[in-house]
Amino acid sequence: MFPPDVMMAVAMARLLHDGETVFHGVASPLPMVAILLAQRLHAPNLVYLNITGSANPQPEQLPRSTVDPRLLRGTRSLVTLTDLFDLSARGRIDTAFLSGVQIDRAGRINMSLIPGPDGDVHRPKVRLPGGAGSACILPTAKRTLLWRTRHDRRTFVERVDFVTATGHADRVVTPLCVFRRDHGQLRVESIHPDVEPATLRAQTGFTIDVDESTPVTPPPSEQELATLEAVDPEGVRKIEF
Amino acid sequence: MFPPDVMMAVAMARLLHDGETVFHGVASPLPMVAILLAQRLHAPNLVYLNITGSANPQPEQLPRSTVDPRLLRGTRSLVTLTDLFDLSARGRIDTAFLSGVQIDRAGRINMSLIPGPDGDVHRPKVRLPGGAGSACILPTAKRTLLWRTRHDRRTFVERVDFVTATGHADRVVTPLCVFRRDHGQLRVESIHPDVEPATLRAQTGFTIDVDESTPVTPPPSEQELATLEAVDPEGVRKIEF
Amino acid sequence: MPDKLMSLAEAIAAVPDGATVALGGNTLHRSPSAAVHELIRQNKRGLNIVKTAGAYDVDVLCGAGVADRVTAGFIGFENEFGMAPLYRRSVEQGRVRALEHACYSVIAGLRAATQGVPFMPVAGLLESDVRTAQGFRTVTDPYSGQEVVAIQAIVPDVAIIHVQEADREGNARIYGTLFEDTLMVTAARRVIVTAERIVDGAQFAAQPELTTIAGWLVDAVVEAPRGSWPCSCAGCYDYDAEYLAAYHAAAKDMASFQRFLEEHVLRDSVLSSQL
Amino acid sequence: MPDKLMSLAEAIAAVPDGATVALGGNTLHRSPSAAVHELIRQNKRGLNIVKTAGAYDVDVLCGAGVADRVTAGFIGFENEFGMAPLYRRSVEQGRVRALEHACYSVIAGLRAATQGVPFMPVAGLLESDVRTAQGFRTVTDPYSGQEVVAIQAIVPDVAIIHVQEADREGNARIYGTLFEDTLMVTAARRVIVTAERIVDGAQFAAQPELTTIAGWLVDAVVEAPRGSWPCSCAGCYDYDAEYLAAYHAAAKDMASFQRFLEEHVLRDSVLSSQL
Repeated sequence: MFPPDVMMAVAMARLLHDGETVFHGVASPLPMVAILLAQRLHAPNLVYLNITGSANPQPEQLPRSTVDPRLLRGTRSLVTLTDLFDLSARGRIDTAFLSGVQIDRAGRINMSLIPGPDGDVHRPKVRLPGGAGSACILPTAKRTLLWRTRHDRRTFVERVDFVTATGHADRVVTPLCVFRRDHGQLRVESIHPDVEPATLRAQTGFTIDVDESTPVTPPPSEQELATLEAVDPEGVRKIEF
Repeated sequence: MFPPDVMMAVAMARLLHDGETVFHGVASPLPMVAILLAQRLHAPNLVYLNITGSANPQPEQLPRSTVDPRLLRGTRSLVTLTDLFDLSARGRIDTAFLSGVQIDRAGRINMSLIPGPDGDVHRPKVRLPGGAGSACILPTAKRTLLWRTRHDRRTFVERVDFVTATGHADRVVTPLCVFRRDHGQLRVESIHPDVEPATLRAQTGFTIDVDESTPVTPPPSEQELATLEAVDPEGVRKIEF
Repeated sequence: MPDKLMSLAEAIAAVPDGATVALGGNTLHRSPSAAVHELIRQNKRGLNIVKTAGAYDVDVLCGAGVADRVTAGFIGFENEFGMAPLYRRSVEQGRVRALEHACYSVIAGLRAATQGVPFMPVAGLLESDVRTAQGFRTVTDPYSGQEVVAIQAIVPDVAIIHVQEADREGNARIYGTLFEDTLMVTAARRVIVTAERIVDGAQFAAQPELTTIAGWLVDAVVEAPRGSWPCSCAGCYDYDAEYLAAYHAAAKDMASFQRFLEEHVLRDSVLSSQL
Repeated sequence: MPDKLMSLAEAIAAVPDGATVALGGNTLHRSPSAAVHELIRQNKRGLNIVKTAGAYDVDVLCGAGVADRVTAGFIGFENEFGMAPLYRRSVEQGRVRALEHACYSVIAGLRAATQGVPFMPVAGLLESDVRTAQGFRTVTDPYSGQEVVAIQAIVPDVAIIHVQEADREGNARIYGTLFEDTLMVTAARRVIVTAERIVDGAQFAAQPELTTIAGWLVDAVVEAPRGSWPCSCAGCYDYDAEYLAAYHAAAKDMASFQRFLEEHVLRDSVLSSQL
């Protein structure tokens, strides 16, 4: 069995296409690793943009914060966050990575809050960090790949308690499976190796179709594993778990 | 009698206050000279901004185009035209210099066109250069000083044929006089030395109050003349005439 | 241009209680932390903090009772440290109001202020509960009839920006990422620049293309070496992971947080101790 | 990133007739004149030229019959040379339509395009006849009820920018004033950069703060030494007053203008003659 950080990084990298413009924001070690991995594996012409404003950086050491100046190394240009949001707003980001504390069946995310009594959003029961750019990026980037390192019924819910963002969610990568959004609903595209369909059903807060005939996510290849080790030798991606 | 380029440069410089933020745009040799003159005479802390995006430049040689890179010399910062218009839009330009091919009694300017038959503005009789920034600056800068090197009845009209811009015109400096806008009307504030009131009346296309009791613009002082010579030894200002 | 160099205490003294204060930097990077600490030492109250993505700066201002509103898209310490403990608790207990934005709508509000217009249309956001929770209105495009979200101008009373280099007139160079700092400078009524180094302005004149902030937009310049600490400052120092871990541990309850504040912020010696 | 270096002819071949084309620079300075000449040589038709303040570039495109619309705030050669003769005559004779803007409303339209919104509110302009002549509509601020002018997005099909230095990926440095060039780059669907010098991209990586245009926004890079001539290029050369005076003299009638075009623009050798 492959550790979830490996499985997720590889599954996320595989979803990226050569030549695309791909963006990630704050608190995104797995997307950072997945993008660098894809660039080395099958997407050498992918344009990697991130919230530091660098393009195709070649970090010497991967940062633990994805707004870190380490992500500037090797870039030939710098832009602001404003420039990146503008890029998304005018439909020029092919793929964005976003996450959610809650993700629902419709691919909507909640990064904001769990409301207080009587649905009070101004005095919430739980204040979450906030969606950062997601409320503007999810509806404007051509597609968004969601990822979440926790797969349980509190995370994958029928309806999010607060819609921080909704839009062009395309896939959701978790430690257990890859969801694909199809006709506005998340469906299991592939289940990771060694995950039981019953486990996946039990851990998901909305009804899913999954059984022995569900495709299995191909296990990481030797080349993927070796490249991942080369890209992220310190295992920075593991701080997400 | 002082040449009009001298009289105008000096009169314009006198209108500037120490500590103000002052802006000029394209095709503005006289404002350029007047601002540099005021900085040396009585306004050392004036912030001189221009369309090249420089601040307090110290040109080695005055350019004949006021968008020229010569106006960058000595600046410690560069901004775009966008930044300058934004500055005006949010009310942070104290004084702007603008001109008009026609200027009317209300201090409105026409830099755009003389309409064709039946007032056709799309197929004009005369196509003028256009107002550049004036339609946005005249209403938003705290005050605008207008200048015009020609003072005749075709220039100073009762009503402009096309209102390129209207707004906070404060003074108009011409080869014959200084107008001040007061209760929305241009009035003669001072008549230049050796100009006859009758000449001024005859050359102005709207009714003005001017007679022997009208204040005379103080003639340039020795210091003003010497400083003007130091600031603009080549007489670049004269290309406006 | 006049000399704007002054002490940190003097610059921060001009920030009134109740002010809307924009802070430069992003999450753990190039925050104006020295100025933030001085806001705490001067016992400011009722500030509305504007930032796209904040971390330590916003959190400690919430914990110290300085901020009572936070206008931001994200407040958190990213993956290494996690949630912003005092921001979270202050909002949940009703001491701080989270005026939650998308980062891009903070930008839109600052743009409206910069451009002297009352509102800024912004793409996206239409179907987000952030919009309804904050009462963001919509406007109809007069050409196409399309409905767009309109963000009201955000005019900070003060923007505080930490930079690597400044001269005494306020011209400043930021190396590395700018984040939204230049937009905050143009949107704000008053601008305070804190700088790792005060340099001779002739250096700026030699290469004005590198000047990030024009001095004529700046009101106060403060020499503040290590002025982002415990956050990073590109080219100068990394964030202080040990301090931030200790901060998180101390933030578990208010008594230990107060002791932490006493030791690391309220004591006069804090700045010099970091030199 | 892919190598985007190509010949001027190849880059300009991708500009379709009828396109909206934004030109960088301002009046007599850093115009993409080599590209403008190539538009004429390739006999483009029906272009809508977008610029805040244009001079030779817009005028010669009007005279050569390439432009039939001009979206700009000012077209003139400033004081030394005066009016733009062919722009003026073309508009007066109905061959070119002047879509007169304020410079700032051109900026507003480019901003709307950059930000992916259908319109941009802009301060001022309300009482200008420019507004009514061009049918600029207004919008009501949904918060205060204030009426503001709304400028429709201006989305250039192509932006052509002349710079001092570029690498083969399209990263570019502009020395001196940027004018509206970076805004044109973000607003446009396609970006052509012409450069005095093609330099090694490693230079850009060494100091990315100096990169004015990010290569990932650029589609084509052309080496064009003296590519602004007869306009100036900061740090490289002044505008060519003698040529511009001759141009003005030739522009007095269409026959002499055609001969001038033949001699200075249509002949293949024009670029090499300027090296």
